[in-house]
Amino acid sequence: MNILILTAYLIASVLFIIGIKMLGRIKTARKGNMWSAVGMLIAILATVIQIEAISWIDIFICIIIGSAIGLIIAYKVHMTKVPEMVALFNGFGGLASLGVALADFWLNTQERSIITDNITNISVALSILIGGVTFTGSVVAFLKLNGSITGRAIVFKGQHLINLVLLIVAIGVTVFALLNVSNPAHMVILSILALILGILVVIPIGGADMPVVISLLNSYSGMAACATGFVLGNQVLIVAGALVGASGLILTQIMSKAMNRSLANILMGGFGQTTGSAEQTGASDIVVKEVGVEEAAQIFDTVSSLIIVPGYGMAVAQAQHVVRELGEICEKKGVNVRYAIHPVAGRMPGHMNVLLAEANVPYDKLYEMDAINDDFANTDLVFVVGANDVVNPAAKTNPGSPIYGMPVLNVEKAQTVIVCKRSMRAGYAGIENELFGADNCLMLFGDAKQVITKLVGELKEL
Amino acid sequence: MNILILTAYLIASVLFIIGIKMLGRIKTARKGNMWSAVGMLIAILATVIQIEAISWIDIFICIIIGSAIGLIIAYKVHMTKVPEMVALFNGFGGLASLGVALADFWLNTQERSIITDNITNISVALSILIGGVTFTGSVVAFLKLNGSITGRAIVFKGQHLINLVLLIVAIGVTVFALLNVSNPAHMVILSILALILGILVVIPIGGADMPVVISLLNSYSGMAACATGFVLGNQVLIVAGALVGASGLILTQIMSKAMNRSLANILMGGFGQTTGSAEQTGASDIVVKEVGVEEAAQIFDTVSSLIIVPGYGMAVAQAQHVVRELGEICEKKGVNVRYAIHPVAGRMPGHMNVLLAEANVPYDKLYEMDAINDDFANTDLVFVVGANDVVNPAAKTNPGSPIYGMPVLNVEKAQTVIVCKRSMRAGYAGIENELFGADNCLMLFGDAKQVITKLVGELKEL
Amino acid sequence: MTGESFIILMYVLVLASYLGFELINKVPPTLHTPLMSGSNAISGITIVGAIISGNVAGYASLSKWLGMIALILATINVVGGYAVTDRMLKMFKKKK
Amino acid sequence: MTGESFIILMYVLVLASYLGFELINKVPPTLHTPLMSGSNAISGITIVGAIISGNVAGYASLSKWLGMIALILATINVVGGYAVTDRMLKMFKKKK
Amino acid sequence: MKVGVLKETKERERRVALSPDVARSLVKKEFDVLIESGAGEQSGFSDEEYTSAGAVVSTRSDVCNADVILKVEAPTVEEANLMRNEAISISFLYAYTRPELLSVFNERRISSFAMDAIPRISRAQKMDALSSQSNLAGYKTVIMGAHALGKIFPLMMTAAGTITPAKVLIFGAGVAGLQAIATAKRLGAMVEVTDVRPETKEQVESLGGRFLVVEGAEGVKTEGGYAREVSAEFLAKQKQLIEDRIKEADIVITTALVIGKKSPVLVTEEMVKTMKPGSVIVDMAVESGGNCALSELDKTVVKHGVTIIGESNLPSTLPVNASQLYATNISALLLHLATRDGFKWEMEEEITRGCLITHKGELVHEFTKSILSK
Amino acid sequence: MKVGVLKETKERERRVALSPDVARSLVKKEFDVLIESGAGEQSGFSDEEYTSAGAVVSTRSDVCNADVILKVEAPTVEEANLMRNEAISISFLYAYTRPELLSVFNERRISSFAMDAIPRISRAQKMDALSSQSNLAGYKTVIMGAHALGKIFPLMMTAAGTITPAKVLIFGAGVAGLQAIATAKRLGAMVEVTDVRPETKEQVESLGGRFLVVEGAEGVKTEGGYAREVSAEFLAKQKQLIEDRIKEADIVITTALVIGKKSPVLVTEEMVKTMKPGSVIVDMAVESGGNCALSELDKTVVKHGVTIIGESNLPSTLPVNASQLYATNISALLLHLATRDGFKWEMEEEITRGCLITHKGELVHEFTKSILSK
Ligand SMILES: NC(=O)c1ccc[n+]([C@@H]2O[C@H](COP(=O)([O-])OP(=O)(O)OC[C@H]3O[C@@H](n4cnc5c(N)ncnc54)[C@H](OP(=O)(O)O)[C@@H]3O)[C@@H](O)[C@H]2O)c1
Ligand SMILES: NC(=O)c1ccc[n+]([C@@H]2O[C@H](COP(=O)([O-])OP(=O)(O)OC[C@H]3O[C@@H](n4cnc5c(N)ncnc54)[C@H](OP(=O)(O)O)[C@@H]3O)[C@@H](O)[C@H]2O)c1
Ligand SMILES: NC(=O)c1ccc[n+]([C@@H]2O[C@H](COP(=O)([O-])OP(=O)(O)OC[C@H]3O[C@@H](n4cnc5c(N)ncnc54)[C@H](O)[C@@H]3O)[C@@H](O)[C@H]2O)c1
Ligand SMILES: NC(=O)c1ccc[n+]([C@@H]2O[C@H](COP(=O)([O-])OP(=O)(O)OC[C@H]3O[C@@H](n4cnc5c(N)ncnc54)[C@H](O)[C@@H]3O)[C@@H](O)[C@H]2O)c1
Repeated sequence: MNILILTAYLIASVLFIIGIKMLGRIKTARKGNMWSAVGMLIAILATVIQIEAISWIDIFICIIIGSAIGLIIAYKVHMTKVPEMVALFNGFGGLASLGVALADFWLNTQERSIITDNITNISVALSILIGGVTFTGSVVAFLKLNGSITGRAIVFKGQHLINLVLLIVAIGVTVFALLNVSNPAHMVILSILALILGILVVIPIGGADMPVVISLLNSYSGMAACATGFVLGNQVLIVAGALVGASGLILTQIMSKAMNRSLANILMGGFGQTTGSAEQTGASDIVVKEVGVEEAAQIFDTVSSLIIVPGYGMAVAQAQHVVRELGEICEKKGVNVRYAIHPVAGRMPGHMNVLLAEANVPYDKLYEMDAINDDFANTDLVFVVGANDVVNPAAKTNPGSPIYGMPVLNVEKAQTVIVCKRSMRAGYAGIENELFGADNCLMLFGDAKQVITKLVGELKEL
Repeated sequence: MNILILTAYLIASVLFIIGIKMLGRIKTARKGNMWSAVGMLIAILATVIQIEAISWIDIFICIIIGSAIGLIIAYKVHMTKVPEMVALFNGFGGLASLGVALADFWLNTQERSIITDNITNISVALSILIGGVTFTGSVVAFLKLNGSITGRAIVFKGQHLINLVLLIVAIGVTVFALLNVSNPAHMVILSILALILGILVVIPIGGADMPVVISLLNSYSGMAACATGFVLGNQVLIVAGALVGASGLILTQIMSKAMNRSLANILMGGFGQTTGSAEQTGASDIVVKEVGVEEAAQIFDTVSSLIIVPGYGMAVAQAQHVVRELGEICEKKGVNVRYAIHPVAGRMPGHMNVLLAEANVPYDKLYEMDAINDDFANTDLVFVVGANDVVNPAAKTNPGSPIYGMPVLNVEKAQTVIVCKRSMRAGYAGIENELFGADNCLMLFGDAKQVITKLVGELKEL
Repeated sequence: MTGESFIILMYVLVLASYLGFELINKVPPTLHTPLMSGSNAISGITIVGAIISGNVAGYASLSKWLGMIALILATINVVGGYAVTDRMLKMFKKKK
Repeated sequence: MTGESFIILMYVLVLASYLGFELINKVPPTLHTPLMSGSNAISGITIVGAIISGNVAGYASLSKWLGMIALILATINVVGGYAVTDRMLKMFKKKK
Repeated sequence: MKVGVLKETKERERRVALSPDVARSLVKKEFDVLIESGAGEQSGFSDEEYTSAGAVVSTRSDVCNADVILKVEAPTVEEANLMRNEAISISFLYAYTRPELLSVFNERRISSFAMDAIPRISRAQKMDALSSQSNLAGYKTVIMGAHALGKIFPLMMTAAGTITPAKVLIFGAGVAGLQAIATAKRLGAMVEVTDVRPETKEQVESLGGRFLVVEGAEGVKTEGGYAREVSAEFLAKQKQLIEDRIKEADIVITTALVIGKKSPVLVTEEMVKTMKPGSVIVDMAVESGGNCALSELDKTVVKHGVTIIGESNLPSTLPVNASQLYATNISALLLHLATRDGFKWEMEEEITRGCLITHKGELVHEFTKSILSK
Repeated sequence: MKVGVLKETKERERRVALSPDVARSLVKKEFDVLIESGAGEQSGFSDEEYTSAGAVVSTRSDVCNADVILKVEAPTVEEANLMRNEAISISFLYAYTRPELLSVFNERRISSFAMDAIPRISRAQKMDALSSQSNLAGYKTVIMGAHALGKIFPLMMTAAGTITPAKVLIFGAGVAGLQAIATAKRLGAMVEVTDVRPETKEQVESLGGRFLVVEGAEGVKTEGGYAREVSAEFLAKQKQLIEDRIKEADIVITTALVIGKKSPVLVTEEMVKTMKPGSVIVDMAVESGGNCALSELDKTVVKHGVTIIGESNLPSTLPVNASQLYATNISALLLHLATRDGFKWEMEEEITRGCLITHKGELVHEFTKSILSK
């Protein structure tokens, strides 16, 4: 191979690294995606100039068809359907890996009758296996999210046993294939096995866990690409594939942690029902999204307006000093910080005022409910510190609720709400709060003082 | 090369990666060092089994001599001399790289008369250049720290120009060497140039900046090893060398940031004197020792008793909240934290009490002067926050002083005193304070609120 | 493939994987999907393999057709992947 | 060395360097010296090169002598480096 | 609908039922607001302010003729007799203490709502005058105590020696008690608190007070947030604990009320004798008998060297704020019960049911009935 | 040496010159301490406590016979006549206001030291009774103001509406002024401060107060920490600024003293008229003429709807702490001037020179001389 081409691949690899790194931080994510796309372009160009003239047209036609389909899907799809689109794209990637490996194998063994070495053959088998699982797995995930098949976990007895048997068979077939390279049937059988396995593995996982599954399958497709790289002896495939494989695994880990599930738990299937966070939520059956301190810090770092809503929990935790500190740091970062004081927050009139005055929060940052309630809609982030009843939308929407008719803060109107409390336990009024399950609401569990102290630490580093 | 050996090298590489990663965290550092040592052992064994029987004895003798010397130095050296030892070891590493490259070059061009390719030759030249600079640079650093040559920056006119010229000459020589591979003189000349350059580059840097320089030279020695890896086509050298090169650079960056200096600044030389803070100290001719926030944090981290002495400066800076936070963090680390309140600290009776009460410092942590004045002698660390007159020993020792006869806090009796104030300006009484020049006193300059906020941040990370 | 060149590729694999682990540590939940989508696009690098596989003369060979199908799929993955990621990320622009 | 194997080595170099950058981000000041010392020991990996260089028959050749000197120096660096790092780190056991 | 506001006639009462601001908001909602001349004077509201708010300043008899009469204190029998038949009266009533007034109401078919009987449910918080007034009272107890004490509150380390912080002992962590804690803490005192309801521990601590835990005793029944019944065992153990702590106290503030009953005596004469000379007791419960055995209604007395303050109407010493808040409370209730066209009389609705005392010539309030029938 | 402590006779004076604790420390140093029976009663110190501290409780005439007579207030002429010839008197004197007393002292060759004339140098801080007493006074002004005000200090957002914080305007950021700032801030008020000495800005801000800067005017002379002379231009500009701010204030506290002169009138009748009805003025300078034109000595009056408190002896309202601190101050001075065997009479020593007023039948204090000779 030409040294220039190899260098181009090297550059592409570096761009992928940079791209992934930048994708992990809100401020740089878009640029990161762009850099990685540039890397891809370089890799494609470097490849295209190698191809023989005779195939030019074929290849360009394929690329144009693929691009057109890709673009149409990408721009037509409704924003809410993005996760299933990602699943589908990912499946295509897996299938492509399978295809490439099979094509290379066929070319060598059948068309050119070369006896390929074992390293290559193992790589082919891995490509096929991982690529196939990725493909059908992703398609099932797509269909589940899409609603075409039920999002519920489809569980039957002996499921894990069947999967295990299938896997053993696949390994057996691979061994046969290695021993008998000239017979292409083994690889074809392996392909079919892989496709079946993909379906069976994802079917028992519930719809709520699909994002984690997709992330895992994404990691798989990286591994498939990596295996394909070994098939072709191509470093850029190895680097890119390995990057995606590894970072995908970590991401999967992070995501399942954010859902308070262990990865193993998810993969064993049968979970992923909406009862996911049952133990956390106590008796509640509201499904919440949890957020870690680090991630929360990143969110704080991107907003330009912040309203802090203190409640009785701030008083219990004696978190007023750290809350002030948090506010000050955000202000230093140019954020417009205000405090919304609900008239009955806490356990005595003026409870929040006493504490915030003690912590030296200037009076002019404190807004009474009526003065600020219309501003939530224009606010990037609301941080609810140990408040519960006073931000419960049931007071407005649920005439059966004991707090119906009490004026409450419209925090749910903000772009994002982060709620800091220790658990899903109720507040003074003893009722559930649907805010916590809202789409734009993230729960930051823990004692307010401890958690916010950490948050402040993280924010200082950003 | 045998595939097993290559695999061994790969394992060694991974162990180095793990080792460096673990070395960056206090809890894992020792294990990290061990893992990296295991990696080294594996790499050495994998190499030794390749050598021909005829050289066994030579090589073992060399290894035994080297090990003996290394161990003796490592265990004999006094702990306070560790930095210079590291410098010396590092220099040896650099010289070894130079030696290996030169040996390989000599072997090929002179003894075997092979015409080596340009990539190899460039690698040899880089090895020599970097290795040579590392060696003499490290030796100079060693001698400076050792006191064998003056720690002061040795500066003369046109220094940077000379270095530049030398570098250009070195590049020229390299080009000649490439054009004329069979003539070894060029490489020898290059070696000499490199050795001279190493001396000249480090000589103008002051003793106080030496740790940063050593870290940079350490990074260089990694690069030299990396270049040697290219000379020999050996991946483990490349990986290990690149790791050290890159992480060393980052570490250098971190260290120079911790000293509040830019790396460029340090490398330009002429700095690193102890007069660094001359402009800081205003008109006073008391010679003080300055301490940075990070170093201060380290000191806080090691003590088991702390007395905080607040003064009017804490009030001006409104630092009472961060001071409390500092106290709390130290307490969490098991430190016995108390506050010594001088009866006239501040500008009104009870000034400190008002502020500390506002910040929620519990009353039972506050000690009046008479109750705590005898305890300073048994205290590891006193932190004076914006106090001046009330800790001025002149009140006890200098009958001519306007504050003579005023009772003051005996802070100077403590093991270490850190004083936080903005400058060397005097306090209310308008007089100098000899405490600041005391042997056990370190000045932490800056606005109390800002500085202590940083200090708290640092302490949280330790 | 020789054992030696395999090992060197293994170096690349190992280093890249380790790097992959190190690159991602703290990701805010808002970025979970974009990051997944963006790295999915990168995994479309198989497109390079697909181009090479499609680079066979004659439409008779199965490998060519397999390669061409793989190429279309990989292209969809790459182009669609980058485009949809970008669409998502566009919505995060820090409002000022 | 061929261009191709050079490029592959470059892959290794680039990936390892990037990894080096990523591995170190926050180091408490107490660890600055040990980390420096520990990674200095790793840079003693030239010992591998030195062994190879010393692996030449006959004491007449300059390259052998150079290699052997290099080997002694590299060994000092490696052994001394690891030992002194360990000594330093031993002292960090937190006093309670 | 005509809404009349009478000037308060009770001695030491400086509040008024509507502030000009709130009057304005009622006028906007098309109520006719009549106010007796001079009603707001003591709260710093002049007749002009009311006029410019759209209210009509009138004579007493005109105001009495309104459809709804708003007051702070319960109307006197004379005032009730001045009202129209079937008029509506809203004010504090403490109906179970005023059987004669109720019979006048019933005779004249006057409907009366008691501000003190509004149920303590979430959506009634805006009308909860008990809370709003106790809150102010809690603040004022501390200021009064600080004023009467011959010492300062905060710790102070000065050149002339160290002044130790004052010790404040508070009985009852209800609304007033909590505000007293907050205020005393602000001034730098060390605060200890005792209460029969265990859940107040957390609340006390959330304000920096120290809660005196009565160990190993149970038996507090609460209803709607009020303490109703306390077991004898608990009280005995509590007393023991108090005897211990009260010797140290510089200021004792008692806020323990048990609704509809005589207040419990928590500070006995023996305890007062053990207190330091010069210390101060502020008894907030003095009107319902007093938590301190020696307190005298509306008097400040010195007994056994201890100053005992028995101010019954603490909110009235902060008339500006007290009237503001009370006005908001009473108008929230009015707007809940009525539109400008008249009252809704939703007899099953919780708040109406909770605070309607007499209606159509009958005593309809269950709790009042149960107490009066005893 | 016999040290005698007289019971204070002035009306409203509740302090005593020695506390039992300090008496004990003098007894330990082998002074004979005589104390008039009942002297400490008002400060909460009983005769028994003094006895057990080693002091001798005696009659007035016995005490007057001591070598040194300690008092808080200046001795009356009668008291001076009861003293021995060549006795030594230590107390507050404000000698320039008491020429007759000085002549009695000189007739009887009594040496007198004035606590109010101790130089404000670092090592004299322990004796600085002006500081220790002003400090307490500063605290009490705020408590008195809060007690008299019909509003609360802190901001409070409650279900019944928001109570805005009280605004406190303080004149003079000396010792008392600073403590007033601290206390008002603690209670949650918004505090604005004006002073003629520019260096006080930083001090005010260090306590969370807002300093009203008089722009573009200079001309304040200070001497030993006291404001001596202020330019007319400055005062004019200051007045303008004040006129603006005082309309908003709920409480005005004035602490501006200029030593040896009538206090400057900072709050004129016109200003009082512009203040909100119900607001409160506490005039700390009332004894030396008052910073407020309408304040009356030792009276609380309501003028133009504003309550004006003119308590002259604020420390005396906190007798426990005030006596403690004063006792420490006076004993520090005594121990500085004398051993148990007698006085040192180091006439060139700064503190002695600063506070010795009459000696051997002569007025020796320069500053007093200069004022009296005018
Ligand atoms: N202001 C008044 O005058 C007054 C008087 C009486 C009653 N109320 C009532 O009190 C309620 C006040 O509402 P609110 O929202 O302030 O309080 P809330 O509804 O009682 O909720 C407080 C929340 O704080 C959380 N929390 C407790 N300790 C915490 C800690 N250490 N760290 C973090 N979170 C903590 C609790 O959740 P976790 O347990 O999960 O942490 C709880 O859900 C209203 O219902 C009001 O009617 C008010
Ligand atoms: N307590 C009383 O009643 C009273 C009354 C009047 C006078 N005094 C006198 O005041 C003095 C009190 O002693 P002290 O030790 O408390 O105060 P001090 O001697 O006045 O010293 C305060 C120190 O704080 C530093 N500082 C100021 N602002 C700062 C900031 N933002 N951050 C960090 N440091 C800052 C200043 O140094 P930089 O400028 O270098 O930062 C200054 O040297 C005594 O001399 C006492 O006699 C006391
Ligand atoms: N949800 C709402 O809208 C709302 C509004 C206001 C108050 N509340 C609740 O109602 C509670 C009662 O408030 P309140 O101020 O009217 O109470 P209160 O005036 O009836 O009693 C004051 C306090 O005294 C305590 N007490 C009674 N006997 C005692 C004894 N023997 N020793 C010590 N303490 C004793 C009571 O427990 C109570 O805490 C509040 O604590 C609050 O939680 C609820
Ligand atoms: N070094 C020491 O030992 C020591 C001890 C105590 C006090 N001091 C200093 O002495 C200073 C004076 O203390 P003090 O309390 O006795 O002062 P003071 O009672 O004499 O005066 C009170 C304040 O009023 C101010 N003032 C005068 N005229 C004014 C006007 N027209 N408008 C506004 N303000 C006016 C003065 O500047 C002073 O700040 C203190 O601020 C302190 O710094 C020093």
